[in-house]
Amino acid sequence: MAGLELLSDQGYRLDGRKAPELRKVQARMSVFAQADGSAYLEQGNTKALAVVYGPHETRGSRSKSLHDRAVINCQYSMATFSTAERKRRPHGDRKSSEMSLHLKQTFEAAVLTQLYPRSQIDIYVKILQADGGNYSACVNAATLALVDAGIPMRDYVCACTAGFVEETPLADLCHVEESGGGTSLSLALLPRSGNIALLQMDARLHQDHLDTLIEAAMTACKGLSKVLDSVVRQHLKEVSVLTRD
Amino acid sequence: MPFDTKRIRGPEESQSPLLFLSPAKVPESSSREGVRGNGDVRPVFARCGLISQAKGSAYLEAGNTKIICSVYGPKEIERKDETDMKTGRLVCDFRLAPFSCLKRGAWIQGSEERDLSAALLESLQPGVCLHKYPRSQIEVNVMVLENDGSILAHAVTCASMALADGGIEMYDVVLGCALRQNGESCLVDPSYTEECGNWQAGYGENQGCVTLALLPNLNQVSGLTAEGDMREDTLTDAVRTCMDGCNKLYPVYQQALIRAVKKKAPPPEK
Amino acid sequence: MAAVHLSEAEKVYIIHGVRDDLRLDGRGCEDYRHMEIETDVVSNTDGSAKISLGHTDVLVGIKAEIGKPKPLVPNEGYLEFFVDCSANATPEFEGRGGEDLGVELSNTLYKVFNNRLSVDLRSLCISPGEHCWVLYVDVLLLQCDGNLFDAMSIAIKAALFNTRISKVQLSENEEGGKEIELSDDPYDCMRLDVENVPCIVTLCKIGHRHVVDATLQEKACSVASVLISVTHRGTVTCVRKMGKGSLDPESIFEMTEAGKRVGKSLHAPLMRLLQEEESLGQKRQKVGFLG
Amino acid sequence: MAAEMRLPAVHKFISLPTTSQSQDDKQLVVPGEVITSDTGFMRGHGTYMDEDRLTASVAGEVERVNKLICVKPLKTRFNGEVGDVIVGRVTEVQQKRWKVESNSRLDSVLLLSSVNLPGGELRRRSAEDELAMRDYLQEGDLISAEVQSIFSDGALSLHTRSLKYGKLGQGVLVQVSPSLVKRQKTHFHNLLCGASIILGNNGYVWLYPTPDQQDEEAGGYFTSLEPVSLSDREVISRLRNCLLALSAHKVLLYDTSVLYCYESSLSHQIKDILKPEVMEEIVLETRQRLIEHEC
Amino acid sequence: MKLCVPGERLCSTEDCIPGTGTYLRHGCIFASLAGYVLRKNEGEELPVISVVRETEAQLLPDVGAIVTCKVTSINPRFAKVHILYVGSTPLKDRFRGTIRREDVRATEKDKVETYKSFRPGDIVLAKVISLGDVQSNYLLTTAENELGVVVAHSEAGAQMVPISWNEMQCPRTHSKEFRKVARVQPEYLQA
Repeated sequence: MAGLELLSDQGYRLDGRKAPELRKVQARMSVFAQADGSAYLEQGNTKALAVVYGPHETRGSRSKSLHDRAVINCQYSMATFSTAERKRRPHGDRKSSEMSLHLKQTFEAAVLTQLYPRSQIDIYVKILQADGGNYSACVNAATLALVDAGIPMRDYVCACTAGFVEETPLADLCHVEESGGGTSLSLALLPRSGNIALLQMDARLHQDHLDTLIEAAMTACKGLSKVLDSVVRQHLKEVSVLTRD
Repeated sequence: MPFDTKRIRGPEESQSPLLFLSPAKVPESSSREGVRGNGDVRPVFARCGLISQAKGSAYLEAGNTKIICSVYGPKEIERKDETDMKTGRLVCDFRLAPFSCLKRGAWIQGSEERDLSAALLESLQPGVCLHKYPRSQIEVNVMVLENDGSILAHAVTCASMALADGGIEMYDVVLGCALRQNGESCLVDPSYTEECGNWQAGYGENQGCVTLALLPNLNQVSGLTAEGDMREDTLTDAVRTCMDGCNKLYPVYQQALIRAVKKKAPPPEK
Repeated sequence: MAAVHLSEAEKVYIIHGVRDDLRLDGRGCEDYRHMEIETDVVSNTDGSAKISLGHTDVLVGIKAEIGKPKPLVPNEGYLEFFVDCSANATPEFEGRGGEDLGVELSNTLYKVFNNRLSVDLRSLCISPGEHCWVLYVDVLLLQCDGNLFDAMSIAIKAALFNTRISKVQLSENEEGGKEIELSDDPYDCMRLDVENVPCIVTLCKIGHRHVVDATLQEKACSVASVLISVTHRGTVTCVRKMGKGSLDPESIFEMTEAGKRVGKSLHAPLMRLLQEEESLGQKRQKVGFLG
Repeated sequence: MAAEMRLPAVHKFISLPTTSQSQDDKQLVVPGEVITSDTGFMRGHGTYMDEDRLTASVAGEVERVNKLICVKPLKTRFNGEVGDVIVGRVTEVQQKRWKVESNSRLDSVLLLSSVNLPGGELRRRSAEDELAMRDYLQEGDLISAEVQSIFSDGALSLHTRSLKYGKLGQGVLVQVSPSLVKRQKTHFHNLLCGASIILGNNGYVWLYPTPDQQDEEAGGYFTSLEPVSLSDREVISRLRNCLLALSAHKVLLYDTSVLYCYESSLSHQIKDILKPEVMEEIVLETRQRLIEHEC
Repeated sequence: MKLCVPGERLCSTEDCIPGTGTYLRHGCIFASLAGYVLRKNEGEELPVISVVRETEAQLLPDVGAIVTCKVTSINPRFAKVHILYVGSTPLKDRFRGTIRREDVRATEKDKVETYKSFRPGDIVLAKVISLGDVQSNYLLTTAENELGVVVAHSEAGAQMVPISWNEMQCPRTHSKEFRKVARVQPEYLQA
């Protein structure tokens, strides 16, 4: 991929975006009727579908339930046709279980679980099309699904990826930029309070670039939270105008 | 991976010699060379009660197709759910011995065998009085020793014989019969070559296989699978022929079971 | 399917309703629920389709890859089916929960398409014995409210209609091995003839009558059901009796006849809808999940 | 034989000529948004304290009842209060109690001691009762009950000790979001159109043919299994589809709104009510009549 | 003696009453087992027809059956047992049962201590009172005189002799141990 020039000298990326620019985000809440909460989100070409069941009694072994708060149970899976190379199994490989663990940790920080002792909240996310930033698309879709299910949360959880090419931080990487060998940092943020729910980075980066990269990711997340906010308010206005006593 | 010098490794990509065999010609006139008519079932040999540890067992030979079946239970179930409280549960396991077909199979159960187990379960379930065995589970294990065609049909007959031999209460015996449709003529109880023959390559109309499981006394169909490409009227005729095929098997079934009961114990005094 | 518990009284109510040809939602015994179909929903597949039949949502993606033909039939490509019962449909499918249903569904699909006439497999062959196209048909179950087979088969037919396989040239390279080049013009592609692709009709026996397109609740009161896949010419490609109970031969003949009639009448409106969607071309406003 | 297929259309939300007065006073909040920062208010459902700032934890409408502030989300599980009428389904039979699924956070509990035993007389629960529990109520049975108390972890304890509660017989169950069911004095209604309805606070709505003789209440454990007449069945199916239409368009459910929707759906066939465009038309018509009825 | 196979029509309901190994359908009696057809008339005008196989007729412990079981573990609230025999027929497979504290004896139900009634390894006669539910196993009771411990071994290992309804004595060390002893029926007392 060395030949591919991720950042042209005029500062444009491969898909014509500027460095800090986000991809086009489209979303819709309550897509399915049978689930407690559901949402569909497109971030550029990455398409994610999130469904929430619960809070409900913990099925299966009683041992899993906690006496003082709800257990958050996540499953991340990718459709077999989501990537260019067909995947043999949707989930169950190491990467999906790692991603499920990340989602679980992210939402344990945001959801007010102590309100629902001994119960369980299931969050299932499906990637219909993968074009980089899978983790961030999942987190944003799951946030919308949780809001749709009426589950109390401290704040939105917005997630975004950031990369570092030729001394300039890039926001919201697509697949080509992510697999281009450069660093890619994914950050899950609670925008209003500025608390970081999860920070994960792979590949090597010089120590003093780290702050600029995190800064870029934070601003990208704040931008994303505005988009999510507008989607939720639009859904609320659209729906609540109908319910009037 | 250290290279294993001791074992002589064959070529990476080897093909089985069967490929180069000229495909056995399905008799074009599709009438069997006088050995048995199109509508005749192969001669069946059946024996019950030959596995001592099993509750019930049966061995059945139809032509070269050899099947053995054993029944265990009723046993206690570990993982219970509410439906098990009222009725018992039937568990079927269908295995082809690796040496049973031309091409050596694997020991682990393939998806095709799992499909056959499901079909066997669906055929046997209507015949067994499961409500008499609440909270318990009856296991049926079928092993095909040699596959010479219509294994599912004969497995159903063999399994229901083993159940009856095991003293499990049943509404009726379950008999199985298969049929291969080749154009306008149909071959009952097809052998392995007739079963797949050149059907894969054949582009003619009305090519297909039908397998049927029947409760003869209650005249109820408990299992039906059909594949291939057939007109709807051909299909209904095929189902009717299969039912006659099943009824032909009933005397053999009855005689085998009665022999086993007699062998097990003398008639109770009055 | 997802487990639905019903009380005895509700089952009796449903059974009597079917006897009077008036089901819970007012449908007759041979009516389908409201059906919405859309193709080309996922972009990095060669063909895709989404169907929502009542509350049952299925998404089918087809990817064509070059593979080796099967040794027994060297001059034909083949289809591979995979059904993913995702946890989205019900929490029971989480982890390995949905696997055995997925295997059962894909086995049945193999049976339905395991005949020579549905898809012209010989057109998928590139060079006999060496290279051929393999169509990976991946079915994703998103929401489950009964009648999965019918929804899947209609979605597969729509996805096959929508599939575009780019044309391939064969050229000799220096050492005499065959060299495959894909044509670079994205619009120069091969379309599949889906005229003969069968549609599955599942008839559930409730009481003394049979019902088409049964919801999960209706399926809970049915003893046995017959699955029959029918092409537009009315030929039957696969029949399977499913369920715990048994059926008397008369009702089996009745159900296969009804299945053929209903199956045959599914094809015309579906093909009309696909042609109409095709004719809209770019003007068509893509809806997908954003509708 | 009808198999009518369509291309999906984008559902534009039906904006209504709402009276201006009711539009502005509603404050819509999203999770994390600060509602008020003075400490005089009491914290209700759907909010949490963030360093003495009252912030919303769910997205919905702010409701101020003199000192109490709470946020009512649109879709949520059922938060039961004592006295609520609910419809539930028995999921498990355990020692001396039944577990009941009631669309709430935890499965509700119906103790053997809080039901009327057949014969109605009050007596100590004997060992036979314990063993014969499955004869009274078994898995899958539907019951109507009232919330008696709430356990420490939020699970509801139910009772059916009045003749109007108990095991439900033939009929149809419709599940809607609990926040769509309006709280009223009585949730049992015999609608004029010829069917009866139980609007459970937990979003489970039960439609059943009006029992002809009034005294045969649902209190006992006997459920009649003879066939319901076709006319009653048509009324119940039409009502079911109307309920689905109302809940799809988020209209509050109470006896008058259901009746209006039933009347405005008479012009359509029962099975056509579920078509998106027919649903919109019926709900629009119902809302008009509700607005005129109100002012 | 006539032999039959499951599903065979034996007779119609007018001329006999269905016994074990048969079932009723559309007014006719069908055989549900493979075995000998037996017609016994027990007083009423219609003979009882049943199909008898030589082996055990009873395959499962059902409510009301007297079972012989071996105590596997005890705790203050109940004793866990493995059911070995139903009536006189041995069970090939392991069935687990539970005797709750309040089902050990009929008198002073609340003053019962399980370790004074059973010890692991004892052979106990009990009666099945319920099939239990999803979590629990078969519920058994020993609340009758002829139910309770039949065979018990003392700490010294010798087989103890029952001396009263709640005590047994070791022949070798003469030490007494508490058990809920079954008053053994005369006909079981061979030699």
